[in-house]
Amino acid sequence: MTKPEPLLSVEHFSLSFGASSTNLIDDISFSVEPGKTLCLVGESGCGKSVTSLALMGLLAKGAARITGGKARFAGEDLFALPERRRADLRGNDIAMIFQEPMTSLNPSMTIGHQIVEGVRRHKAVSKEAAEARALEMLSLVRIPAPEKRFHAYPHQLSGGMRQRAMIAMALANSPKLLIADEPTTALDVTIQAQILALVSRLQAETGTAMILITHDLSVVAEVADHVAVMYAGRIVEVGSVDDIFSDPQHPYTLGLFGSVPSIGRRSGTLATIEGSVPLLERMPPGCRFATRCPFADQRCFERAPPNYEPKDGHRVACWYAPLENHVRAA
Amino acid sequence: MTLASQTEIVAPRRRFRGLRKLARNRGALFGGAIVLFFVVLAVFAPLIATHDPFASSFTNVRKPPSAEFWLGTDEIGRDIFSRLLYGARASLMAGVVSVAIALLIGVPLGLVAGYFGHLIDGTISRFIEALLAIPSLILAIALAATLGPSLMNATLAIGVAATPIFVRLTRGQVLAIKTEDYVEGARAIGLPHVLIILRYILPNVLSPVVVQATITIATAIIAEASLSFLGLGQQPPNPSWGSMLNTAKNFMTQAPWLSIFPGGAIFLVVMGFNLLGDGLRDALDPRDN
Amino acid sequence: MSARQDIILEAREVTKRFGHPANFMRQSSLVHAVTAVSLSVRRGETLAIVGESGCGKSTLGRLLLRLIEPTSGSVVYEGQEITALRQRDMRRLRRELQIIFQDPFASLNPRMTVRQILGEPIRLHRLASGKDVDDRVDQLMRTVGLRADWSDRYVHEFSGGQRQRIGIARALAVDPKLVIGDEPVSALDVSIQAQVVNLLGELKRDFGLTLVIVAHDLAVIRHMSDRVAVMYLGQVVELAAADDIYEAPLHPYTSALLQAIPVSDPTARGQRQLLQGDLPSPTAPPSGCRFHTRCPHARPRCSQDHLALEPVGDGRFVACHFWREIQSAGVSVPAATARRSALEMRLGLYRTRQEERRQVDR
Amino acid sequence: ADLNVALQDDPDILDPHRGNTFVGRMVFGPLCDALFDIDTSLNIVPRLVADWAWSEGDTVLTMNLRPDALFHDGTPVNGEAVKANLERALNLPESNRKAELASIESIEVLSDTQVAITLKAPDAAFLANLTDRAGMMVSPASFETAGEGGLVCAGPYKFVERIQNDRIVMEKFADHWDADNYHFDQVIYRPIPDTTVRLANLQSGDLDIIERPAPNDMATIQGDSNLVFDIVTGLGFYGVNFNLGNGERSQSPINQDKRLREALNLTIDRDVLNDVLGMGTYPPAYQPFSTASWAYNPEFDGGERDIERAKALMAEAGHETVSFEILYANNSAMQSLFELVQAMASEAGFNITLRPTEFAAYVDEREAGNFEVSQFGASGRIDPDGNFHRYLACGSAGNVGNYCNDELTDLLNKARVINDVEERKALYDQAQQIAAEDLPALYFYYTPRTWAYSAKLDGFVAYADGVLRLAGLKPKQ
Amino acid sequence: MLKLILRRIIVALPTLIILSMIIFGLQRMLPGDPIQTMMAEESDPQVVEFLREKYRLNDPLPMQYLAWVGNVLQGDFGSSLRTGIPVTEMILQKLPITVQLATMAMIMALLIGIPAGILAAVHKNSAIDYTANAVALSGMSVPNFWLGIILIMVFAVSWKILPASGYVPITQDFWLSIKSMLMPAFVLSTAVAAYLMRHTRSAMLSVLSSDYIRTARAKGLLSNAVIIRHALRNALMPIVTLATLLFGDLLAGAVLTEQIFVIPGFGKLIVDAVFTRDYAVVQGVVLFTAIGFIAMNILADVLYIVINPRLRHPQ
Ligand SMILES: Nc1ncnc2c1ncn2[C@@H]1O[C@H](COP(=O)(O)OP(=O)(O)OP(=O)(O)O)[C@@H](O)[C@H]1O
Ligand SMILES: Nc1ncnc2c1ncn2[C@@H]1O[C@H](COP(=O)(O)OP(=O)(O)OP(=O)(O)O)[C@@H](O)[C@H]1O
Ligand SMILES: [Mg+2]
Ligand SMILES: [Mg+2]
Repeated sequence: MTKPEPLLSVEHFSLSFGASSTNLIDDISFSVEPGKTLCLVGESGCGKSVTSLALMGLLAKGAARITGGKARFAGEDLFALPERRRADLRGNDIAMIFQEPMTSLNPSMTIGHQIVEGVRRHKAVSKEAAEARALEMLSLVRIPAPEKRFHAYPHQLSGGMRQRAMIAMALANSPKLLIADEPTTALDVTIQAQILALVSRLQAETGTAMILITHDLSVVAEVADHVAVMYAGRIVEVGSVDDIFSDPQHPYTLGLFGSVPSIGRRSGTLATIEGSVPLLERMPPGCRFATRCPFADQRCFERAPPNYEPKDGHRVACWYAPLENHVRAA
Repeated sequence: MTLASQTEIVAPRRRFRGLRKLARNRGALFGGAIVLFFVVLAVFAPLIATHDPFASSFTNVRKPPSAEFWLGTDEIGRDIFSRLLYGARASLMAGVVSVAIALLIGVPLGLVAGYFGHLIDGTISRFIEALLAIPSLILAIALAATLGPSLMNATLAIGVAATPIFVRLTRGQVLAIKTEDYVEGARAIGLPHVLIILRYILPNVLSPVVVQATITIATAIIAEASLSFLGLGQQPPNPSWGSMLNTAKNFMTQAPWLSIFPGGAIFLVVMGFNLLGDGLRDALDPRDN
Repeated sequence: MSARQDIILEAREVTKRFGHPANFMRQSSLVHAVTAVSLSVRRGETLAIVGESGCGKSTLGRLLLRLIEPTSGSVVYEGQEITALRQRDMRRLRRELQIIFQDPFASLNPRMTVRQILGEPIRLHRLASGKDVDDRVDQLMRTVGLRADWSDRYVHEFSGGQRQRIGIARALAVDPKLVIGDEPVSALDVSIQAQVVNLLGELKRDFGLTLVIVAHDLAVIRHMSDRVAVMYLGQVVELAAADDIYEAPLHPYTSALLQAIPVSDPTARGQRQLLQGDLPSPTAPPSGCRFHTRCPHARPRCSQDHLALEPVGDGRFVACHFWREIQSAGVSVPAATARRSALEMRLGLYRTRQEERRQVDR
Repeated sequence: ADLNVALQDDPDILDPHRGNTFVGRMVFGPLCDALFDIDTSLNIVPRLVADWAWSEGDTVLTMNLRPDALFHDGTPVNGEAVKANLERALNLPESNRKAELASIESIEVLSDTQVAITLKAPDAAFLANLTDRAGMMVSPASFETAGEGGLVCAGPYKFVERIQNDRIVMEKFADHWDADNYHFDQVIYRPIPDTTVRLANLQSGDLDIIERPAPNDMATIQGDSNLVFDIVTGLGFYGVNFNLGNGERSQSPINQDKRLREALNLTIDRDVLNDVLGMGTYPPAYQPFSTASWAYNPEFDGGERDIERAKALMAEAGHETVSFEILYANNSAMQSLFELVQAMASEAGFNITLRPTEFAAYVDEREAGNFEVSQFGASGRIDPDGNFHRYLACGSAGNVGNYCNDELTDLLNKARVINDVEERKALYDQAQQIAAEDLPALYFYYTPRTWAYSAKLDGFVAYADGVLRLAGLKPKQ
Repeated sequence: MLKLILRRIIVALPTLIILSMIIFGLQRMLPGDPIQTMMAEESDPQVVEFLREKYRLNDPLPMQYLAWVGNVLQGDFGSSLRTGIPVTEMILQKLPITVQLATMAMIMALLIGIPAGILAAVHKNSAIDYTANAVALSGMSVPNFWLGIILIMVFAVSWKILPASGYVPITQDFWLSIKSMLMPAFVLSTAVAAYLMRHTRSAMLSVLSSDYIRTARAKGLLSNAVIIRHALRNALMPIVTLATLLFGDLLAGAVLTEQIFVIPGFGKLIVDAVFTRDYAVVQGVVLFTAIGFIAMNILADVLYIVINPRLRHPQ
């Protein structure tokens, strides 16, 4: 069985902000295959959104600088394309769903109009055809009474419906790649479950590849094929969802698992990751997790850890991997 | 180790953070420098002035700039440079004091109206709306005429006429801040209203108020000029930039230097205050850095 | 049933409506935020209030502390009806009743140093004066795991988790007897959230506090609480011990909530029965049982008859006409999946090493 | 053709019996013919009255009216109309002409064209008053509506419309007895208070004539071949008067000691005022009568600036420095004047405070005697009485400083009831002598009557009373 | 919508009552007497007394106020002390002029201020931004009387392409009317344009950094479409507020401009009336402009609803 050609492969991508000499995103690599879902997990501020915005070409000009690496998408290097070509890709081949359903829709434009606008930007179709497509999308995402909602303004919809409208908008041009940046964080428990189910069903139907960004491990368990765990701008561990859940290697991944309370009966205190992320300027030159890692020693602070691959496609950046070989059990 | 690692995440202790931010803002620095420059001129006017600003020389009427009279002389032979220096006192005072008055009346009223709401708010708001409905220049003219023409009265009138805006602005801000959790937190520990207003509301509504204040300083300087035009501003022979411009307009073609210098000074100061205001807004805004 | 004196705080039929009723000029904008809620908090317990966004959790929390005035009903604290107290007496009582807010960024005055924030309630309630205030502040900082020498910093210089600790410290500054946490961990990242959850647990143990936790994360709730009240659209629909709720939910809405919890293991993926539709608007709540518009078991009677929370034994309460039938219909309850062995083993190593490091630090 | 004329202010009510303002007189000029008029030498000449005669003893005036004069509504200006007008001016409660006609005892209509007026006593200024608003005839049919925009007079132009602050439009009255002498179809008066703007409008061709251009613009106007500058010395004057007896503030040194007033007078260099402020258009004044008036006496002129003598006088009066305040109505001309006076007087040790006051308040303060020294100005009357008696006779309406010298008042009263010019002049000379002793007021300069107009106009004549007369004015061929 | 307007009118009533008291009281506090001021040189005590009685100036203040309010309620604003012209007639005469001037000034200000503000926001911290700001500030800092005279000198005196002053009714000659108002409207617009520019800039900046703008760009829209279709409309609310507020001020605040360009509008009328203590005129005109101001506020509310669907379809 040969591995399918990835739709998007990001190689050694680095990025920094303003005049900072330290890379905020530092040498990250990952890839997504058609029809598959890659989950990018990590705590708030680790650079998940910045990465996705960089792929979309939506980072503010001037502020962010791409300091290295490539992003190959269907044969083209996204970072090297002229702005006009990127705009042509955006919303057509690569689409995105944002974190905040409440604020991500234009409050003074009807839902229908917002979808139609995206369709007509990329497809040479009549207004009527575009409207028909928009209606089709609205019913596809299970918005009740789509003809009515078509003329509704965002504030007239509930959060869940708005997020579904966002999804309809993103999928209207049948993109090859969908980037979903925490599509459910702002939603209620019951709605979150509805949306996640919807997204994975649509994805299965259309064969769209997806990068799903989240910090919620149970969301990952629910939908991912592959997982990349990010910490402070670096990918510390990447692998298939089974690898990550059944054989997590990196201490940060472990800390994440430990921090989530189980739904079962209460069991003492939670494992925690002490402290918080250091400022970018104070990042240790070695492993960025060293300041919070219970196993860290001098070496971890000073030198970047090597990649350890317990298995094909499962990669972890830690001096101590696998842990049990380096640390004596208590 | 854990505590040590916690140290890392905390930003280094920075005092006067706002000031530093201000100092890094080039526009604000430039604006501040202009304002400071004129303040220095005004304060040290007696030391800097090359002539007596009131002494007219009948042989030197409307002379163009020269080595003797740097910026020329006016219609009755007084040194424009020296008058410009003394005029800075009047114009800056008209700007700064009137805004101070507007702040001193407007902000407390806005705080009280916004914080207590209900009847108090209704009363204050109706009153303020009524004042807002009278064009501010007309209001200032009527007040200044009531109080009698003098710089101080004109300043007072401009200040009072500018007050309604500050009440509105403050009240609006209070309404937004009032629902913040930390205000509720203050109530939750049982803090009395006065202290909540002073410690929790006031400092947090100040930033847009300060910006509005710097814009208003500019309008107040212009308003003093307008009142001078109508004879209600600075009283002769004391100069203000507005009154200098006012006489100068009769000599615009024959002696342009009479208008160019006070006009230029007003422009620079207004520019200075606005740049400073923009900078202050950025510096006072805790959200960005 | 527990003895009367065990009850520290009790809500009696409290109702809160926001906005104004219709008049000749405008339409009604009444929001029925909380409707006739009665519940009691036992001394020393942790009571959780769960429910979806906008169901009235925060409003109920505020009503319990009389931070807002109820439209009707009363709140009784230690046998005293606090909703009838004069403002001045109420201010004095505030020492014993405290609140921790959801948003660590919005709940602390950005223009005050931590020392001012923590010292203010101490001085106000005359718990200490002069130099002693500073000592108390330092003590509080250490209690919540922050360095005492940071107290002269402004809050923006702290991370979210640290700010939440400061918020907790402020609540603790006046030696309260009861603390309400309005989503105290929802805004925090998983790892920080775990730190704060642990801290709250310790504090409760060490100070004998009574905690009321408002939240929507069911896993966190289960981890933290003794009893759980489930709210739907301004009403409590079920109230029971945490384990009972999670293992055998009685109300269909409670079951739906539990169903919505994502699996914690990729191997356990599968079809789940998800609740459809959105929360109805609180300006026009449905008649009868407010859940009937979304309830898979709804029958005609549900849309007509009003119903209140009724005791069903074992200290459990539920508000559903048909809970017996629904329960016997067998609602599947999420299984707590056992963690994989590799994870368990490495997590063990992780914890042990963390503990060792802590020892060294002390 | 149209004629566009700029006025300095917007007139008040357009009813000659009620009006108060100088610009109002400008507008009445073409609208309302008066019984008499003046020529450029201030001689009384016929207008609606063709000829007239005084009775023995100068108490009965018999006037023969022109037979061909019509009001704009077509009714004739006859004896009855004249009587009705004079009675209206005397009896209308709001009439401001009462004082000017106070000497009338009775009016008799002898025929359609003949009216006899009997005076209580001889009144030297009577005819002069009838050249102005008191002698203007309004159609009796419009008595009720005059003022509210329905003014119907007998002038060469009739009223068309008025937009306050913008324009007063009048059109030629074809049936006027002297219509041939008026060459414009329409005349528009526009109030433009700002001198710079006024001149700019003249330069741009929007206006044909402007009144009172600023002195400093004289050079510009003279240098412009499209424009003509014209000036005559007016009848009015500017100066200061002292509060010699109106309330507490008359007690200050300058008001108590005439040596100090004399000293102040000696510090003022009228030539400098003329040069610096007037660019040569402010004729130095030392007395209430303008050089245009027959009552003017050059003997009272002069008194070179003499700081040393001023100081000596002050020392004599026991003062090294003297402080006082000058009250004046705020405008830029007055401001420059008094700033200059302040500067000049300071050289002798006078310490002058300026109190510019908004006009309405200024009037109030003067009436209330709340001033030490005040701006003093008069627009000037044709008859000398109006420049003197009104301001300095005991108890006179314009005597706000309450100066009272019985001897002087006596002389002025006497001069009022004599019609003989030589006799009157002798009385005024005596009165002036007393005033020069007491110094209740100082005169600085005579009001210049300046004009600027388009070089395309022909036949423009400036009068000392400052009122524009349109007869003979026409576009250049 | 009608209900909203009705409600706003009812809410405005107390404001109007307070306002009428303020102007009434303020006027009577002014030193100086209307009759004396009017008569100046020629005052005759008998006439003064007669006029005082006629205009009820000898009555106690509250009586005067009530009498005035009573008349106003019957539509009688009294007439000018100085010119005898009824106040209502003056208002009607000057209304079209004032409205034309204010409208042209507002249009110019909008045409200058909004595009400049957008440009400055889009090119934040660039040369364009700084230039736009400097130009706006110079508009704010040049006194109107000064700018006005310069314009007259250049356009009317030197180039002779515009009339130096004066007013032509729009019904008489449309283009000439517009032409004659160009300079005064421009002078009047500078300060308003400056305010609009600065507020547009900051409104645009906050809108441009909002999430839905990012969404629009994520759809592949090009930046002009994003700015015009998505950003501008949402930035319009504060601009509408400001513009309507300032329009109210333009109605009566154009004193100096009216004076320089000899335009018979409300501003000069009120100020002259203040200076001559022509009470009825001040009261009448200020009351009238205040009603205009309140009407503008109601218009703003209506515009909000047009712009903001959230207000149109409350959920
Ligand atoms: N314009 C910018 N200039 C400087 N730093 C920036 C900028 N935008 C983002 N950052 C920084 O980049 C880091 C990563 O931000 P990003 O939004 O990618 O985090 P995230 O992983 O998406 O977090 P979250 O889960 O909270 O959405 C943050 O520390 C943020 O402060
Ligand atoms: N001050 C207020 N004025 C009007 N309506 C209010 C007010 N506060 C809350 N509400 C409304 O009352 C209802 C309950 O709000 P509440 O904040 O108690 O919900 P919640 O359960 O805490 O929701 P969340 O999880 O989003 O915090 C909501 O519909 C809300 O919009
Ligand atoms: Mg993000
Ligand atoms: Mg809440």
